[in-house]
Amino acid sequence: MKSTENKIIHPLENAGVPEDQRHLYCDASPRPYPALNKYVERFLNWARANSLWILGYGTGCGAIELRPLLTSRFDISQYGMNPRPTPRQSSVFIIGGYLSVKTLKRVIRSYEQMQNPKFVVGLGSCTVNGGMYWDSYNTVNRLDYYLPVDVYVAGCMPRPEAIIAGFEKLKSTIMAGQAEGANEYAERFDWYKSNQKKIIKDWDMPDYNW
Amino acid sequence: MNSLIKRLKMQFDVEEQTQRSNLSFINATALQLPALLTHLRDYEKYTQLIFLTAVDRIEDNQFQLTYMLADESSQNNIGVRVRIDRENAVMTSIAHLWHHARTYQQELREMFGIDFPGSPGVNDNFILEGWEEIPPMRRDFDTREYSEKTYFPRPGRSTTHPRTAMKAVDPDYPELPLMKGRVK
Amino acid sequence: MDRSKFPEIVDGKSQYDLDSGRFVKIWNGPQHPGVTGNMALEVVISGDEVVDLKTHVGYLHRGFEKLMEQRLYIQNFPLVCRICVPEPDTNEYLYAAAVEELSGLEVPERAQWLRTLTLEMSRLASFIMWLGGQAGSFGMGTVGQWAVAVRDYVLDLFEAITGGRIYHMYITPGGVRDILPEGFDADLEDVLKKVEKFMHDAEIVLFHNAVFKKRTKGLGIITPDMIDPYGILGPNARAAGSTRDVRKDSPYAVYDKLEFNVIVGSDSDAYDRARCRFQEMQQSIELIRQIMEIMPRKGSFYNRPPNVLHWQIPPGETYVKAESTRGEYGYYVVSDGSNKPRRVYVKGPSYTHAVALFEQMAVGTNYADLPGLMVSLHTYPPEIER
Amino acid sequence: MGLKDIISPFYVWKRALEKPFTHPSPLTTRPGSDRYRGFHQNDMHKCIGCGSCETICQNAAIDLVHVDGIETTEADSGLRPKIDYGRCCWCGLCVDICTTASLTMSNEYTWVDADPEVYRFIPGADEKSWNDTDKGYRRAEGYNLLETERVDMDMTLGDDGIKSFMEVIHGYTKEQAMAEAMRCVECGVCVATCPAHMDIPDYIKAIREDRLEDALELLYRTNPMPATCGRICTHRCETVCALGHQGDPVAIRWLKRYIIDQFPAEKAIAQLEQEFEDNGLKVAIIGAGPAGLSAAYYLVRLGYNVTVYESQNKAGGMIRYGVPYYRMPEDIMDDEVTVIEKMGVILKTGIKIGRDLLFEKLMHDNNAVLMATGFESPYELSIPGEHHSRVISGIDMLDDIANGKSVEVGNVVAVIGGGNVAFDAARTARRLGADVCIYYRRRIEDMPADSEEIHEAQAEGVKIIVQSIPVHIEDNNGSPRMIWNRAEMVDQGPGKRPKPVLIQGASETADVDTIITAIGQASDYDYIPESMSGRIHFNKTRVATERLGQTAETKVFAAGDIVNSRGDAISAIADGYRAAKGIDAYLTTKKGEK
Repeated sequence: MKSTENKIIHPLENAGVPEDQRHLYCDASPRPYPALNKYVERFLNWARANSLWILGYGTGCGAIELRPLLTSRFDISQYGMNPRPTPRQSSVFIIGGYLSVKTLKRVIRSYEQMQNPKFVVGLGSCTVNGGMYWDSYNTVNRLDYYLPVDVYVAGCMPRPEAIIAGFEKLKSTIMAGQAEGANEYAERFDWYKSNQKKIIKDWDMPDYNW
Repeated sequence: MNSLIKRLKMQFDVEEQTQRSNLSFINATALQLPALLTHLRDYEKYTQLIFLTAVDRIEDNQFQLTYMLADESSQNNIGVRVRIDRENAVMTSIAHLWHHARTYQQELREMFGIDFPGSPGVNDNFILEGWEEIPPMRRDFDTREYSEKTYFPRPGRSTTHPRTAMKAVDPDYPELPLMKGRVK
Repeated sequence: MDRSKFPEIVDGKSQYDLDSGRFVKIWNGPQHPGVTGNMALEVVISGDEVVDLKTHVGYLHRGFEKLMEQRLYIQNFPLVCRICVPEPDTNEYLYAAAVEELSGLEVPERAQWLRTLTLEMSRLASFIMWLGGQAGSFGMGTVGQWAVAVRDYVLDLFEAITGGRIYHMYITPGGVRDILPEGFDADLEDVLKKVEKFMHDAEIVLFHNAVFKKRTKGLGIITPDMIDPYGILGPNARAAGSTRDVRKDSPYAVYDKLEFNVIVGSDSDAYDRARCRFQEMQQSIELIRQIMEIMPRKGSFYNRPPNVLHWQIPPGETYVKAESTRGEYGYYVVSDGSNKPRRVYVKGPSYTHAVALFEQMAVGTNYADLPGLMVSLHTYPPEIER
Repeated sequence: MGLKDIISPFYVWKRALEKPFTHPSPLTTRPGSDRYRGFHQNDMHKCIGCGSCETICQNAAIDLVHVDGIETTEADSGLRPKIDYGRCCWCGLCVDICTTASLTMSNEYTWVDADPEVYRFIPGADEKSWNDTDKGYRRAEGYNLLETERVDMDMTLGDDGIKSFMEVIHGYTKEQAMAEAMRCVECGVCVATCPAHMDIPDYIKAIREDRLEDALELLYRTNPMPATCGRICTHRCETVCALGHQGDPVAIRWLKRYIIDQFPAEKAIAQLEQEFEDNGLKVAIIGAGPAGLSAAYYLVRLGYNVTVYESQNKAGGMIRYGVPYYRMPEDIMDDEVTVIEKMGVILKTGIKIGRDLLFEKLMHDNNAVLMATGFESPYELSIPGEHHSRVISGIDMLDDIANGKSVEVGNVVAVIGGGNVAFDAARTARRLGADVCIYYRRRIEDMPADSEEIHEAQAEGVKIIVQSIPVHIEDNNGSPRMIWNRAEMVDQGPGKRPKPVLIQGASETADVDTIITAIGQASDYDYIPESMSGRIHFNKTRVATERLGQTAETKVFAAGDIVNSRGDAISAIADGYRAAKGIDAYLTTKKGEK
C-alpha cells in the first residue's frame, strides 16, 4: 500500500448523537495505513486477495443474483470466497445496485464497521451513474461520492458469472496493490463525510461508526 | 353489480361509473365515506380492503382518494372515490374498519401529506427518512430536478439533435422566419 | 391471541419500559441474515418471547410510482418488473393489462398463452426460492442450496425465451416480444423433471423432518376471522380456509381455459402454509404442462399499439389484478389523456402481510422463530415500498 | 411425529452420490442465450443517426455524438448513439425502435472495471470483443414498435381515372392523416434534405395534435406554395425518411397536402400575417413560376415592393401549364396564387419581357431584377423525320390543354422519354382516349419520373417499353411510323451509370397516330438584351450565379430551373428563397454604402 503523509487528525464532533452520549463513541477519523516493506506487502496482498469474505447484506436488486452465486450452482467458495453475516468479519461489501438514502445510511455504518482490509464492489448501472433510477428522488446516482469503490460490474442485473468476473478483477487489483479504497476513504474522509451528510438529512449517528 | 349500485344510490348520494363487468367506481363525498364503507363491508359483503391510495388532481386543487374494495368471493371490485381539498388535506381514518388501513394512511401521510387524525402511528416515518421537501408524490414535486441538484449525475455527457447536426448539409439552412419588423 | 400478559397498547404503541430491565430491544436488519430482503424489524423481547415488533421498510424505495408518472407508457414497461425482483412477470403482465384495458388494445390469443406460460414459470421459480428460504430459516441449508440451484434452471429457461435471467421485460403492452425458441419444449420438460425430483427430495427431507415439523406446526396461526380485517391474501389466506384465488375468481389471460383446483389448507400454521405452497408448486408444473400441450403454435403474438413515442391513452382509470405467489397483485392505473400515466398504484400482497399482519402475529412467538415466521408469510420487501 | 420423521432427513446423503449442481467454470463455459440482451452492437453503415433510440430510452442512457469517419450527408445525420452503461437497463427498447435495425444486442455480458468513467461507449465504433458476435437480442419477426406500412391513399385509378381530368389522388381524411402522422419518429433527418428545409417533423406533430392553424403557419414559413408541393413535389424528404429503411417512408407530401386542403384561400389568408413594413425598395421578377412566386413572397415579407411579370395569362409557370389537372387542379393553383398576391405581391400577367416590356426598363425602374423564367422549350429528338406534323412535344401539348385548347392525338400514341413530363403527357393522352406506349432508352429504375407516377400510369393502362431508342420516323399515309431499336445496358465502370447501346439488328416498327416527345426542355434567353449578354455568364444552358442567386451583373439575380439542374418545384421554391435572401443582402449592403 502506498505511504501517506502524517496528517493532523482533528477529533470528530459527533454532532448527530445526543450530547450526553457523545463520550460513548469514537471521535477519531479513520487512519490510512502506509505500505510496508515491498515483499511483506506483496505477501499480504496475496493473502488479502485469497480470503475475500463477503458481507451478506442485500442492499438492492443485486441481492437476487447473490443467492445463486453463494449457493451450489455457481458456488463462490470455489473461488475462495464466503458470505459472512456481520461486517466485523467481512472484507468485501457488495453494493447491489441502487442505494436509497435510507439504505445508504446503514451501508455507511456497516462499511465503517468493517475491518481492514476492506473492499467495495458496485453492481450494475445504478452504482455508476444512477441507472434506471437516475431521476428518482430517493436513490443516489454515483456511489463513488459516498464510498470508495474498487470494482464496478456492468449489468442490470449483472449475472453471477459477471459478478465472479468482478471478483477476479478485484483479486488482481488487490494483488497489484491498487485496491486502495479503504485508504482513500481515510485520506478523503472529510470529503466523503460531507457528501454523505449532504443527502442524509437526519444524521443521528456518530460521524465515524467504528 | 348493477343492483348493488341501485341499492347504494337509494341510501347514499353517489355517482357511479362502470369500468368493466366486475369493476365499478363510485364517487362519494368525504363526509359519507365512513358510513358508506361500513355499509359496504357489513351489509354488501364487500369485506376486503384491497388498497387505499390517492391521486393528485392538482388542476382541481384536490386529492382523489380511492378505496378499492373486493367482495367476499374476490370476483367483484368496487372503487370508492372521494375528493378532498389539497390544502391542509385531512381525511377521516378508517383504521377501525381494517387493521391494514393504518399502513396505507401512514403512507399517504408521508407521500402526499394527507393527514388521518386518529390513525395509529400516522405521523411516524414509513418509507422515507429525514425528508425535508414537499411530499414527493405530489405533482408539484419535480423528482428529476431534485435528483439533479442532490445526487450529482456523472458529468461529461452531451448530445446533438439530428436536426442540428444536419444543418451542416446546407449553408443556407434558413433562419426562420425570414421576416423583418412586423407591422400590426 | 391472548395479549393480556403483554404491556398495554396505547394509540397503536406498546407501552413497554426498557428501563425496567424486563425488556430488550433488538434490531433485526436491515443488515441481518434472518430478514428477507432489505428490511428491518425492531423487536422488543422479554426472555426469548417477542413482546413488540415494528416493521421498518423503505430501504428499497425508488419512487417507482413517481417515476412512472414521468415516463411514456412504453417506457414504463421495463420499469415495472423491478418492483418485484423474484417474480417480475406479474408486474409486467398487470401493467400491460391495465394499459391495454384503458387504451382498448386487443391482445392476440397466442400472446395470452405465452403470457400465462411465463406467469406460471415465474410463480414456480418464486415458490422454489421461497421453499429454499423457508428451509434455510429453520437451519436446513441443504434444501436452500438445492432450491436456489433448481430455480436457476428455470431462470435458464427464462433466459432462452426472453433474453434476461432476472428481469424478463417480455410482456409488453400489445402482446409479448418473441415466441418460444426452437427446442424449448424439450428443455422445459427436462427442467420440470429436475424440479420434480427436487420436490420429491424436499418433501422427504423437509416435510417429514422432525425438526421442521416441530418448529412450524402451530407457529403463526392465522385464523379465518383475521383474513379480511388484516387484508390477508394468497396462500396465507388459503391455508386458513379461504378459497380466493384470482386465477379462478376473475380469470385473466387464459386461466379460464386451464384446469386446476384452488389449493386450500385448514391448519393455517406455518407448516400448513408451506404445504399449500408446495402443492401450488406441483400445480404450477401441471399447469405449465397443460399450457405447453394446448398452446397455439402459430399466429401473431403482438398487436402494435399506435406509435409508442406519441401514444396517448384516453382518460380513465382501472384496477387489474393477478395471482402472484404471495396473493392478489394489483395495478391501479389512472390516465388523463396524455402520453404519460397520471398515476400508477402498485398493490403488492406483501404490503399487508409484512407490516400490519406480521407486527400482530410476531407478538408472543419465540425470538428464534421470527425469521421462519417471516418467511412463512412470504414477503418481498420491494413491493411494499416500491 | 414418528421414527420416519427422524430418519428421513438423512435422505439428503444420497445426493453425495449424484452429479453436483455446481458449474465448474462458469466464467468460460456459459455464454448468454441466443436471445440474451447483452452489450450493444451497431452496424455503423446501416445506422443513420436518427436518434429514435435516444428518444425512447427511459434512462437517458443514450447520447448522439459525432463519430470520426462518419460524414453528415443528406440521408445520415452523421451521429451515432453512445451508450452510458451507468444508465442502461438492458431492456432493448432501443433495439425495438431502431428505424434501420442497425442497433442490436450481443449475448456478451461481462464488463468489469475499477474506473466508473469507462462505461460509456459507441457501439460499432469502439473496439469491443462483441462487435461481431452474431448471437444476442434481435427484434423478433412479427414484433415491431413502428408501423412499417403507410396509410393507403384513396385514388381513382385504372379505367375510372382516365375518364376525366378529375384529380386522381383524393387526399387524406382526418383519421387517415392522424394515423399517418403517428408514424413519424420526429428525427428530423428529412429537414436537411428538403431543398426548402421545411419544418416537417413540426408540422406532422401539429397534425397529430390537431393544431392545423399552427401547421399552416409552419408550412408558409418555409414554403409559399404548400398546395403545389403537397401534390406534385418530388418529395426527396421521403427518400431519406428514417422509416423508409424498414418499410414505407412517412407520406410527408400527402400530410402536407392534408393541411393545406383544410384551408381554402380565404381561410389561409385569414390565418397568415399579411402586412409588412415597407422599405421603399423595388424588385422586379421575371416569371411567375414557383421560383419567382417564392422569391416574391419572401421579398414582400422583407418589406420590398415586388412586381412579378408573367408572359402567360395566369401565374404558376410549369406547375400550371406543365402539370395536368388530374394531378394539380386549376382551382388549387388559383388559390395558391391568390394567397401570394394577398401578401402584397403585384402580379402582371400576359407581359413578355423583351416583347411587351424591355429588360432595360426593368433594370432602370427597379433596385434589383430576378430572372426566373424556367425551361420551357422542348429538346428535339435529333433523328430523321422528327419534323413530321404528328410529332408534337409533350410540354406544348400540356400547355395547350391547360390553356383550354383542344388537342387531337388519335387512337395510338407513342411517348418518348421517361421523365415526369413524359408520364404527364402519356396519362393526358390516355384521358383523351388513346392507347399509349412510353418508349424509354434506359430501365424503369433509371427513369427520372417519380415512382408513384410510373405506378399510377401503369395502373391507368399506359404501356412502357424500356431500352428502346427511336432511330427514324417515316410518314405512313399522314400518320407517323416510328422505327425504334432495342438497346442493351452497358456497364460504364464503377460510379457511372450504365449506358444504353443499340443492339444491331433488333429494330422494330410502330405505327402510331401521334408521337409525343418529352426528353427534356431548355431555356430561352432571348429576352436578355444584347447590351447585357456579356455581363451575364452562362454555364452550358444555365445561368451562372453566386450561392444566393446573384449573377455577374450584381443587380440581376436568377433562380429556378435556369440556375439549378434539379428541375423540380421544391428546388425552385428553395431557389426563390435563396434569391430573396441574396437580393435582401445585396440591397441592404448597398443601402449601407450610401
